[in-house]
Formats: sequence, structure tokens, C-alpha cells
Amino acid sequence: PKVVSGPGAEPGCFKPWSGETKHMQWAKKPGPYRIAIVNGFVGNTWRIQMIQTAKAYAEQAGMKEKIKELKVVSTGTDVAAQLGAMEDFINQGYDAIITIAVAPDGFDRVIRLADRNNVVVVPFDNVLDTDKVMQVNEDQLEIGRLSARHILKELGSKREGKVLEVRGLPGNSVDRDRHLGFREVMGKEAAKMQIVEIVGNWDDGTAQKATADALAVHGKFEAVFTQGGSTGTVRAMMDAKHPFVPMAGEAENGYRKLIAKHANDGLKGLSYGQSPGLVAISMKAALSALEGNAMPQLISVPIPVVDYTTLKAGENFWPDLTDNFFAANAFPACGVNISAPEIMGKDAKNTQ
Amino acid sequence: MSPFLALSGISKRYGGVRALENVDFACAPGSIHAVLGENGAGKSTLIKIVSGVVQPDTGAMTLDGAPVRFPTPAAANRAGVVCIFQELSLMPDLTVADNISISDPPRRLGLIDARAQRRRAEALLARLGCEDVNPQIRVRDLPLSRRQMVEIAKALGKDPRLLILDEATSALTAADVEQVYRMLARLKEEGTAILYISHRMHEIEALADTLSVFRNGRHVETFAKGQRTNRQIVEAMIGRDIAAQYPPKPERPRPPPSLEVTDLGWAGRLKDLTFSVGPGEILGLGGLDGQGQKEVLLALFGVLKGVTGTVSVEGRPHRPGSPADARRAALALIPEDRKTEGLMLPMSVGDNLVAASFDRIAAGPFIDADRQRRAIDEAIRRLQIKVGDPGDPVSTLSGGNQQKVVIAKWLMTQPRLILLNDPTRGIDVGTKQEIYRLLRELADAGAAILFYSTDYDELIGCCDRVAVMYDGRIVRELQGDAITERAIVASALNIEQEADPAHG
Amino acid sequence: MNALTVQIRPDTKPILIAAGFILVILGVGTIYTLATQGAATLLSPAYLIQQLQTGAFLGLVAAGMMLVILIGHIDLSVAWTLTAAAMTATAVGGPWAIPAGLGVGLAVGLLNGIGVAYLRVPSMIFTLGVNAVLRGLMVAQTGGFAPQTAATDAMRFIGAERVSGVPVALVVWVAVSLAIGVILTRTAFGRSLYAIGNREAAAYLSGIPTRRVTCLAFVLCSLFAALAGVMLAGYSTKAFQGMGDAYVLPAIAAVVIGGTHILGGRGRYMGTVVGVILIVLLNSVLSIMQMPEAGRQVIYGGVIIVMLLVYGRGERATS
Amino acid sequence: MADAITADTAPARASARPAGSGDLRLRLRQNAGLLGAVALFVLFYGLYNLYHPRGFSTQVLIQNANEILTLSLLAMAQTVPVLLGGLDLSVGAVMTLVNCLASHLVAGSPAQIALGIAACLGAGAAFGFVNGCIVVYGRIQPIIATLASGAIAMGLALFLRPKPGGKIDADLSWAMTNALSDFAETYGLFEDGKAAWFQPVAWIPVPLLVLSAFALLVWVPFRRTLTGRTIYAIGSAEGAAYMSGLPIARAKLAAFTLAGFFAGAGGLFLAIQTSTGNADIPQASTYTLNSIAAVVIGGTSLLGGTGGAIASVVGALVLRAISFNFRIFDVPPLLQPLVEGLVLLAAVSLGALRALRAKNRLELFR
Ligand SMILES: Nc1ncnc2c1ncn2[C@@H]1O[C@H](COP(=O)(O)OP(=O)(O)OP(=O)(O)O)[C@@H](O)[C@H]1O
Ligand SMILES: Nc1ncnc2c1ncn2[C@@H]1O[C@H](COP(=O)(O)OP(=O)(O)OP(=O)(O)O)[C@@H](O)[C@H]1O
Ligand SMILES: [Mg+2]
Ligand SMILES: [Mg+2]
Repeated sequence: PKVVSGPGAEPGCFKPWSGETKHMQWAKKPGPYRIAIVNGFVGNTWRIQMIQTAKAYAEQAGMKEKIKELKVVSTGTDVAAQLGAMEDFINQGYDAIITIAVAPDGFDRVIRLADRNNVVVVPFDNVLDTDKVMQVNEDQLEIGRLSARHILKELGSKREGKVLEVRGLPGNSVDRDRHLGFREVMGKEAAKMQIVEIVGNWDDGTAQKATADALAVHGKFEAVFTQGGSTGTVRAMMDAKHPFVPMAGEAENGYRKLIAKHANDGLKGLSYGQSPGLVAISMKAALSALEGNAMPQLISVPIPVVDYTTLKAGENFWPDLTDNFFAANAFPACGVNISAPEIMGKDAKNTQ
Repeated sequence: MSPFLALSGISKRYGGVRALENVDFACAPGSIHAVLGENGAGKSTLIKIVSGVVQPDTGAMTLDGAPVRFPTPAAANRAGVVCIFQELSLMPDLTVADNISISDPPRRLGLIDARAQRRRAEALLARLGCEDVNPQIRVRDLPLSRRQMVEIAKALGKDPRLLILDEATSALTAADVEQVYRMLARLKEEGTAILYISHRMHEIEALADTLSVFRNGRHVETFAKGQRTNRQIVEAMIGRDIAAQYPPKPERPRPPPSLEVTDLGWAGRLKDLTFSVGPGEILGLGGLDGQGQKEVLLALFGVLKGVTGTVSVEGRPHRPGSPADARRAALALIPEDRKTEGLMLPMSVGDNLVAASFDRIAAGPFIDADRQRRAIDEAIRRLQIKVGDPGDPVSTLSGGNQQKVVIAKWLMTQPRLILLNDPTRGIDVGTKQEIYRLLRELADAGAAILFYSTDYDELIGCCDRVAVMYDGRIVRELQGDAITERAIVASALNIEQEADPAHG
Repeated sequence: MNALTVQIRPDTKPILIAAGFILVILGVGTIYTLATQGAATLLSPAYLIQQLQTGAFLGLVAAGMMLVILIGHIDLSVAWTLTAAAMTATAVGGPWAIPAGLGVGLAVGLLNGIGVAYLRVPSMIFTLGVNAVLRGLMVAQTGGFAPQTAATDAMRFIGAERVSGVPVALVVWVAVSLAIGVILTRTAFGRSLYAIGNREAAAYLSGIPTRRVTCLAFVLCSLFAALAGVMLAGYSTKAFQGMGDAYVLPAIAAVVIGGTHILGGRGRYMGTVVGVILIVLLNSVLSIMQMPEAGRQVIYGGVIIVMLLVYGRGERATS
Repeated sequence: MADAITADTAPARASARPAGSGDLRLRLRQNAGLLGAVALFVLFYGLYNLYHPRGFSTQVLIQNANEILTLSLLAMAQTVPVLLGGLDLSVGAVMTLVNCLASHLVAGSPAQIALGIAACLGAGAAFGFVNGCIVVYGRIQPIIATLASGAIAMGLALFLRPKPGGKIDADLSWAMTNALSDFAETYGLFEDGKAAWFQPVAWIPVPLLVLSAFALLVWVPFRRTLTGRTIYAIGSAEGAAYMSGLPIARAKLAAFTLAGFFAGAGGLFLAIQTSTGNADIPQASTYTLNSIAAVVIGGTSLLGGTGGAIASVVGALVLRAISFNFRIFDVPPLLQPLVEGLVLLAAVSLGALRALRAKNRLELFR
């Protein structure tokens, strides 16, 4: 692709990350296109929901006719297999490859081959530490920051005591960025507060156990920032009869249910979403690039965030649906409006 | 002639057990030196010390007059001391050739030379008249008797100055034994010193120049061939006089059969056998090793799949799908290899004894501690098993006592039909005699007994009838006085009796 | 003296050592809390009870794992057996939730048992395959049917509730433990496990129904894993993908630290209980000390090796 | 008496040779497992290439070669301890450790790079050696010893790379992950790979050469040393091996050292392929478990004594070839894990046929 100057197509949806973000343009190709999604790990709800979203989105009017073929494979946590799959799809002559990288580095070779064959590669969610491909993500640093701001806002003037930070998967870039963003604000505005850090692996079970331990030892926390497994974190506090406190966490439906239920008891919660819907935006971006439009190299997707004041049943959370899926899934600005129940509610049909 | 190897004041204890007690011992080059003793007399321990497997607690060894210590078998081998152990030391998954040259294979450029190795194996096997054994075959696929021959070939390959055979012939057929005799004779000519351990008196007679008797870990006496009668020797071994070795066979009409086998066949290895045994009867299975005798026992015990023909026990049809079924039908099998098939070696003597009789010692779903203890004590007493505490691992018993444990385990189930697969292998005269008596008692108590043995004397001494097998068939059934060495051997070789004895 | 207890007397040493090490862990943790909070919270009943509660889940998995290890096998499918049971239970919901979950355990156990005992595929690898299949099933099910994942009240009760301060989960664990203790020492089945673990051929020729016993061992293992899953779902009020991942290796480690021989035939159940408590406390204390992942891994591995070295080096292949 | 018996006893001896087995048939029977694996590979890989738009082309071969190399090396690593009758649960972790190490060392001047590569291989071997010491002198069962040491290796890896990153010499990455011609071109050999004599081999993917090198220059000779032979002997019957005066300790140490070496090589290549270090715990265990699966599919007995590293490579190829097909055939994405699991289960259960055929049940207890 050649580097061009902005603005790119649909800036409302494909928002450049920052002022410096460069734009890229690929040679226009005739549609309809063959698109491959190379997923890594598959054994969790978020990934499953992502795959469902991708398939649902590809069926939507406006997309359907542009996409000749959508192939989805999950390679597991094995970088060699993921690289292999991507290269294989390049060899098979696919037009675009959308992927969640299992590692933020090591894709140089694939990118090189993709450029040679004029294939559009779009990493999202776990993005790459490179500016050679078009990437789609939410600003993880910002997520950390706004979580901190929310907590401080809810704490009012209180600026001492302990804050619990439940981190994600060690070594993962998303975990790293959210953490840095959070610490940045806390460090500036509430230096006196002691932050207790535990590892929750974005997994309810781990988060719950780790939180329980922390509560048992540290007794009382003024506020909680959890990166995921939010439901587990809250459950642990409830089991330990810990009073509800201001909190920031992920977009699990279960967590939003809890906020809605206990907001008045003090669970002044914020719920941001790393949405599986990102895949849809990535597909849209890939198509747009294939159609020859100039695209931002790094696309910043607006962070879908709600708090206890803006929660609405049936709109941004679903009391009668399961806890596990991720409620934030619709991006009006991009015309991506696959609400979570729409796909997680479906039955066997959509595994076909 | 000055001794090649001399031990002085050697003692070895295993926990409480005194395996060897202040033993002086010597053996000379160019002679065959037999070591005799009951089970647990300390023979194997002596051998293990000489060949560096275990270290003596006290005492010294000299080789050619120079003091030596063997920290490992490797060291002993380097000094020319080579041992054929009672427990085979072959690697079942490696080929015969690999095994024979295992410790220092022929090499080219530091890499093992497969072809040379194979030729070497062929040559050594030829020296034992085993040309038929394919050096490329896995030892796993050889019958026990051939394995022992390979074992011997392996030892020869190390051209020993002192060759030790610890019951190395216990599973050999008479024919193989003959080959081994020749080999030993040759080595003797060449001036090799030979230690020979066996419980078979006739072998000792045929071979030994010097004999040493051990008892309870002590060296009782050493004397030259012919200075003692067998009877005296046995007395020295077990410290008491043994009367007739075999109990008298009762004179009675042949009982109605309780086990009836018709046209038994299996996988081309068993070909329509038909025979029957009645309560109180001991039916011997004779013949060269590997003619299907073991398979017959296994087939009856439900181990083999795809058995054809009809079997009935006490009138009821008998088609066991597993030993568990067989046990329920009151069958018992004393298996071929006690170490791998008869015993759970690391477990206690007690646990091994009750392993086949949980139902007998259980009250409801739970095992009754007292019943168990009583059962165990009873069993130990009945077979006079030499054991410190029933809680000791059975691995610490000597070969003979281990075999007793296996038998006792099955007697506890009060079997009506007992299958024995070479039960006296590696067992001393005294114990053998006990076992023979035991078998007869069991028979008189109404059990039917099927008894395979590689030892002709036994078959002749114990059995009411002997069915001689050849190539999966019963070629001859001998009865009463017709049971003679010659008759058995002749039918075993499937040659008519008149055939004149071959050279040798 | 009863023959069996004589046989396992040497197996008592590891249990004592492990128990001692538990005290060490608590000591170190307490020093830390004293230094940071100025309170010995780790010694408070509240904390210990809570550890036992969360330990109960690992305890159940380890209990089953031990039965399988005793016969010289291993079950790597517990992770997704646990998850599948939990997810099935919540999906079925209502009064049938728990039976359904246990049903899954039963089925998986039978499959493993048949594969290992009848087809004689090495357990290591067969259970690995079964684990993959279960994972596939759960992914397909979640994707396809968006099953309900909320734990029923009954599951909540056995998983999370407490009666007069005692976690029900703990009670269940204790009950199961007592049962296994008796089974191992006082029943033909238990004895057969040891026999098979020591020498399967001999056990088989002794008329022990080795295949059935092996099968049963795997069934029990999966059943306990399933039970743990159902309770864990109750504890965290819901079932979710991968909830069992954190249980396989710790379970094996607990069994081995408890003095059970990894190749089977030897070991006392008491040891497994102690091993579980040790592992749970170790993890908890490390988490409390905010030990970075790197440090945790090293300590975790170091502890296992050191413990086994302290227990004394195993005997050689021949006496 | 003895005289009577020396008449010809050939019939008895017949039992020594299973009915009419020529040496070839013997060999085949002794390697049935491997043959099965080869058949599976031909099936899966054949299908893949037949339906691949660019089937049987160099690009496809190169891509596949890159994908299989690391797993193949780990399968070889796993094989050695397995032959011993043990298991090495640390191979994945050692791979990761070396991968992280390489991301620090393999860059800079050619000399530095060479040194770095040597250091990485050395590190792998060293860690394996430590495993060996724990097993031999600590007398801890391999499976559990390596379970623990694996955790330690993982910890060290995380110390080296708390988060993914690092750099590998770009030329090296490119040269090692492409055809021989690109290699020559990158380093200006053989007239940039244009030399006429060079063309016939120019298409060969470098990873395949690397793999062959490890197999033929390391494994095959090793297997024919006394130490190598001893490993088989121990796996077959340790007591007997000891009685035969074989160097037990040396062989065990060598086995684990070699395992570490191969695992390290795997990690090194992974680093070269991805030009980063990444201490990814799930990935480490994925590789460990796959290595075991590969060994089993290759027909090596987990009880030890029989089999070989080359067979395990075939096993690894089978594993990879299975997943290749998901990129060709339309398997619903959310059913793929299930299908993969079922195929794996089926593949490893192939050995069961033997069990079902055995007519003497005692043979099953080996
Ligand atoms: N590893 C051991 N641990 C404990 N006791 C042992 C061990 N090996 C042998 N013993 C004991 O030492 C004594 C001598 O055993 P040894 O094997 O030398 O007897 P043996 O003469 O070979 O008997 P057999 O003729 O049955 O082979 C026996 O009482 C035996 O129980
Ligand atoms: N009797 C034996 N039977 C089988 N293998 C043995 C025996 N003795 C030693 N070995 C093997 O040889 C290896 C090394 O033997 P070695 O005696 O050096 O072990 P070790 O740990 O040094 O013992 P120690 O420290 O007591 O001397 C051991 O790993 C063991 O597997
Ligand atoms: Mg002996
Ligand atoms: Mg003996």
C-alpha cells in the first residue's frame, strides 16, 4: 500500500487514532471479495461471540453482496500456526485477512508477503507493534484513564485508602496499556492512594479467587478497577460481605446486571467494552480499503462505555440473558448494529 | 591349582535378614564349581557380590591373588567376571543381536556396526547350536527357553574368565541343557572358571567337579565330585534327611473326569487337543518347551481369545472370558514367571497372598482386618513361607519363597482345578518335595491338577498320567509304569521309541 | 498389624513433611502481612475457612486424579470435564441441573475408561484427546445454542453457602474424602487399585477384573471433576468456558506432593488432602504478596522439586 | 538320559521364528506404527494439496515447512525421554525460554549472531542436562521432575521477556524461512542463487533442510552410539540394562540433554520465524502436549524401548496436516475444535487396533 494524506473514507467510523496517524491506500480491486478471519485462541465467550458477529455481519445487506467468501479458522495459542494460516490464505489468493494476533510481534514476514500480493491484513483487538498494516482497536490506554477518572469522580474528595486493581493476562499488550493508563491518572490525581495489584487473567474464576484473597488480607478497599472477570470480582466482594464501592470494569452482561441491581447500595459502576463487534468494523475497513479508499493506518473505535446512570435494560444490558457474553456490540457510527442478543440468542443455525 | 577368585569373611545383611554370614569361598580356573543350597541359602547373594551388583557389608575378594572390589557389574565384566543372572538380563524390545553385543557392540567410526553385530550374534548362537534363532527378531518374541540361550550367548560374547550361571538352565529343555553342557565343557578346557548354581541334582552330577553347599547364608562345606552321595548332599543342604522325594501315587481306578476338553484349538498354536482330568488326579503335560503346553493352561484360564472346541468343568460348560471368570469357576493358575505374572513385587507378602481372595476376607463390602490376618497367617504356616513379617515387600523373599507365596495365594481360593506352569522352576529340593506332597494332598482332597513341567523327573514322580505334547498336539498319553524318561523323551521328539540314542 | 497399613507406613513421611511445609508457608505469609498490614490475617479463622472453601474444588479434582494415578494412569481431561459438567448443569437448570452435570462426568469417565482399559490407548494421550473433544463440544454449544449459564440455587448452596459458618463445599469435600479413605483401605476395589498400579499382569492373573476396576477409577475421577465443576459454578454463580483450566496441573502436583507415586501403586489419600491444602495456600500467599507471574512459576516448580527431594530419592529399577 | 535327547530337535526350535517371517516382513511388523502415521500424513497432506488452489507449489511447501519445523523439533525432543520410558513436560517451556533468550542475543554483527545462536542451543541443552541431573541423581520420576522444571523455565522466560518483544536479525529471519534460493540471494551465495548448478535445489525450503540436518546429523548418528543404544535398553528394561553394565546415568543425562537441545532449537527457530521473544504460557503447554501427541502418532511407545525421533516427526506432520485442511474445506468455525479433537482422538487410538487383535491378553500388559 502507498502512504497517502488523509482524510480517509467515513472518518466518522474510521476515526484516525491521532493527528499523526498516517493514511494508507491499496490498489483498488474488483469485488466481491474473499475474506479470511484468522483467530487464535477460541475457548472463551468473547472469541465465540466475535466469530458469531463476523458471520452475522457478513450476512447483512450491504455486506452480503460485497463478500464472495468468508472463511474463519482458529489456530489456537500457537503463533507458528497462526502465521501459517495467514500465509496460506495469502497463497490461496484471499483479498483480505483479518486477525487477532496471538503476539504483538513477529508478523513481519506475513505482512511482507501480503504487501507483495496486495492483500489487506487487518489486525484488531490484540494489535501489532507496527505501522505497516491497517489496524483496528479501542484505545486501551484511554480505557485505563477513564476508569481511573470514573473512580476518582465517584470517590468525591476521598484521596487516601486502598484501591484494588485486578489485572488481565500477564504479558498481554492490552493488559499492559490499560494498566499504564490507569496508573497514569491515579499517579497524577491520587498519589496517596495505595493500589493493590492482583492477577485475574480476565477470567471470572481467577479474578474471584484472587479478589477473595486480597479482601481477606487487606480488609477494605475504597474502589476497584477490574480488567475483566468483573462479575467474579463483584461476587467475591459480595461473598466477603464487603460494602459496595465505586468500580470500573468490563462489559460482561453479568457485571452490568449487578450494577443495575446494586447501584443504589453503592456499586457505582462503570462498564467499558472491548467489543467483539470490533471484528465487524475490521471487516468493513478491509472492504473499504479493497475498494481503493484511503484508510487511517490505526483506526480508533469509540469506546462503548456506560455507567450506573446510563444503564438501560434491553438496550445496553439484558437481564434475562446469560452473564457471560459481552453486552457492548453495536457501533451506530459505523452502521454496525448487531446487538449481542441478536447473535448470542440465536440457535444451532448459526454454527452452520 | 591356585584359586582364581577367593572370598574371605564376606557378610551381607538385608535389613533383618542375614543373606550371607562370614563366608569364605574360592573357585579354581578350568573347573566347574557347583553351589548348592535351599531357597534363601544365599547363593544369588553370593553371586551378586562376586559380580558387583551388591556390595558386601564386610569381607574381601581377591582375583588372581590381587584384592579387588566391583562397584558395578560393568567393573566385574571388565575383570572377566561374567554372570548369567537368575532374573534374565535381556532387553525385550531390542533384537537378539543388539542384546548379545549390548555392552560393547562392534563399532565403525564410533558408531555401532549393525552388520558386524549380526554376524557376531550368529556365530555365538551357533556355538550353542541355536542357529535357528533369527538375530533380527525382538527378544520379546522368543519363548523363555530361547531367551535363556540368548542370555548364555550374550555371556559367552564377553569371553569370561569366570562364568557364573545362577539357575541359568531352570527353563531350558533337556536338549538345550545338553548344548549348554558341551559349551561348558569347552570353556573348561580353555581354563575358564565356572560357578554353576542349580536345583537340579542330575545336572550337578553330570557337571560339577567341585561342590559347595550353603545353608542359611553360611558356607557349610566344599568337597570334590563323588565324595558324597546325593542323599548326603541334600541332607547337608536342608539340614535334615529327606526320605523318598516323591509321595506315593495312590492305586485307584481312574475317576470320572471333572475337566473335559474336546478339540481345543487356538490360533494355530493348539490343534484339537482332547483330554480330561478327574478329581484326585494329577495330569502331567510333557514335551519340549514351547509345544503349546502353556497355551493350554492359559486357554483354560480365560487368557486367550478365539479359543475353539468345548471345555466342561464338573459337567458345566466352561468358557471363561477372563481369569476372573476362571477363578469363579474354582480354577487356579500358577503362572510361568512369578516376577511379572505371579506377584506384585513391591507390595507386602500379605497383600499378595490375599490378592485372589478379596471375597473371602470381606464382610459385606468391607475387608475384615481379622479375617485377613487369619487368612495370611494360615497361608504362611501351611506352606512354611520363610518371611520375617507379612508386611515386608515380597520382593525381599528368595525365589523359592516367592514361588510359595504365589501358590499359597491360589490355595486360599480353594480351587477345584489347579493349573501349574512349571511351578518348581528355581526351587530347591526341600521346597520341591513340600510342593509335591502338597499337590498330592490337594489331589487326594478332590482337586484335579494339570501340571506342566520342564523337568522329566517331576512328571514321572508326581503324575498319574502324562500327556506329551508336540507342535500343539497331544502326541501320546502315558499312564502308570509307561511313564518313563525314554517314553516321554521319545514322544517329545516325536520319534518312535526304537530310535537309537544319538551320539553325544 | 494389618498387612496393608504395614505396607503403606513409609508413605506417611511425605505427609508429615508436607504438613510441616504448610506451616512454613503460613509463617512466611504472616510475616509479610505483619510487615505490611500489621495484622496476622492469615491465621484468622475467616481466612483459613475461606482457603478451605476454595480448596475444596481442587480437593475434589485431586481426589479423583489420585485414584487414576494409583493405577498408573493419568487423566488430562479433567479440565474440560469440569467445565462441560458445569456448563451442562447450568444449561439444563432447575432440579435436574446437578444430576445433569454429574451425568456428564459419568459419560466422560466411561469414555476414558473404555479407551484406556479396553482399547488400551495410553491414558496420557487418550484423555488429552477427550479433553480436546469436550472443548470442541462446549465451543460449539455456546456458539450454537447460547445456553443459560446461571447457577441454580442448589448449585449455589453446595458451592458457596455456609451453614453455621462452615462452607458446604468444605463439608462435601470432607465427606468425599472420608469415603475415598475407606474405599482405598477397606474395600476390594481399593486394594485392586494398588495391585493394578504395582503390576497389572499379576493383578489380572490373580482374577482381579482389572479392566472394570480401571474403568471405575476413571469414572470416579470424572465424577469428582464434574462435582467440582457444578460446585465451582455455584461458587461463581455461573459456568464459563475454561473455568477448569486452572485445575489439572495443580491437581497432579497436589497428589504427588502428597506422596503418591506418579507411576502408581503407592500413596495414601491423606497425603493428597495435605498436598491440596499446600498448593492452595501457596498460590494464595503468592497472590497476596503480589508476586509477579515469573516469580510464581519459579517458586511453584522449585517447591515441587525440593519437596520430592526431601521425601528421599526413589529406589532404582533393581534392588 | 541326556544322550537320548540329542536327536534332532529342530521342530521345537521352530517356535523361535514366528511362522515364516522374512527380515523385511519382520522390519515392517516392527514398525507398523510408523507406517500407519505415514499413511495418515499422505492422506491429509494429499487432500490439502489436491484442493489447494496452488497445491504442490513451492510457496505452499515453504509455508508448510515454516509451520511444521518448530513442532517437529519438539516432537524429536519429546521422543528421547519417551524412549527412556519417561516424559518431558518441560519441552514447551524450554522452547519458550530459548525463544526469549534468542530475542536478546540473535542480532547484530554476523559474529554476534553466530555466537547468539550457539548460546541459545547451548542454553537449551544445559537446561535439559539439569533435568537429567534431577532425574538421575535426584531419582525423581521424569514426568513430575519436568512438570516442575518446566514451570521454572517458564518463570525464567518471563523474567527475560515480561512482555513480548525483542528483535532478530531481519536478513536471518527472511533467509531461514524461505527457499534455498532466497537464502543464497540474501547472503549473496552462488551468484545470488542464480548459479545454474544451484537451480535444481534452489526451490527447497530452508526449514526442511534444517529439519533434515537435525534428524540426519544429530539423531541418526546418536542413535547408533552406545549411549543411544543404552537409552533404548533402559526404556526396555532398566534393571537388565544395569545388570548388563550399561552406562545408565550417562544415557539418562544424554537423553534429557538432547531433549533440551532439540527443544532449544525449536525455540530458536520460533524466534527466527517470528523475530521476537514471547513468554506465552498457554503456547508453551500447547507445544508440550502436541509433542506428546506427535510421538504417539509416530508409533513410539510411551512405555519406552521402541520407536524413534524420525517417526515422531511424521507424527508432528500428521498433526499439522490435519489443521491444514480447515483452511481448505468449509468446516463451520465453531465446529472446528470439535472436529480437530475427534480426529486427534481417532489418530491416537489407531494403536488400539493392536490391542483388539491381540489373541493372548497377556501381551497387552507389556
Ligand atoms: N533385596 C533384598 N532385600 C532383602 N532381603 C533379600 C534381598 N535379596 C535377598 N534377600 C534375602 O537374602 C536371603 C538370600 O537370598 P538369595 O536370593 O541369595 O537366596 P538364594 O540362595 O538365591 O535362593 P534361591 O535358590 O531361591 O534363589 C533370602 O533370605 C532373601 O530373603
Ligand atoms: N541397581 C540398579 N538398578 C538399576 N539402575 C541402577 C542401579 N544402580 C544404579 N542405577 C542407575 O544408574 C544411575 C546412576 O547410578 P549411581 O549409582 O551413580 O546413582 P546415584 O544417584 O549416584 O547413586 P548414589 O548417589 O547412591 O551413588 C541411576 O540413575 C540409576 O538409574
Ligand atoms: Mg537365587
Ligand atoms: Mg531361585
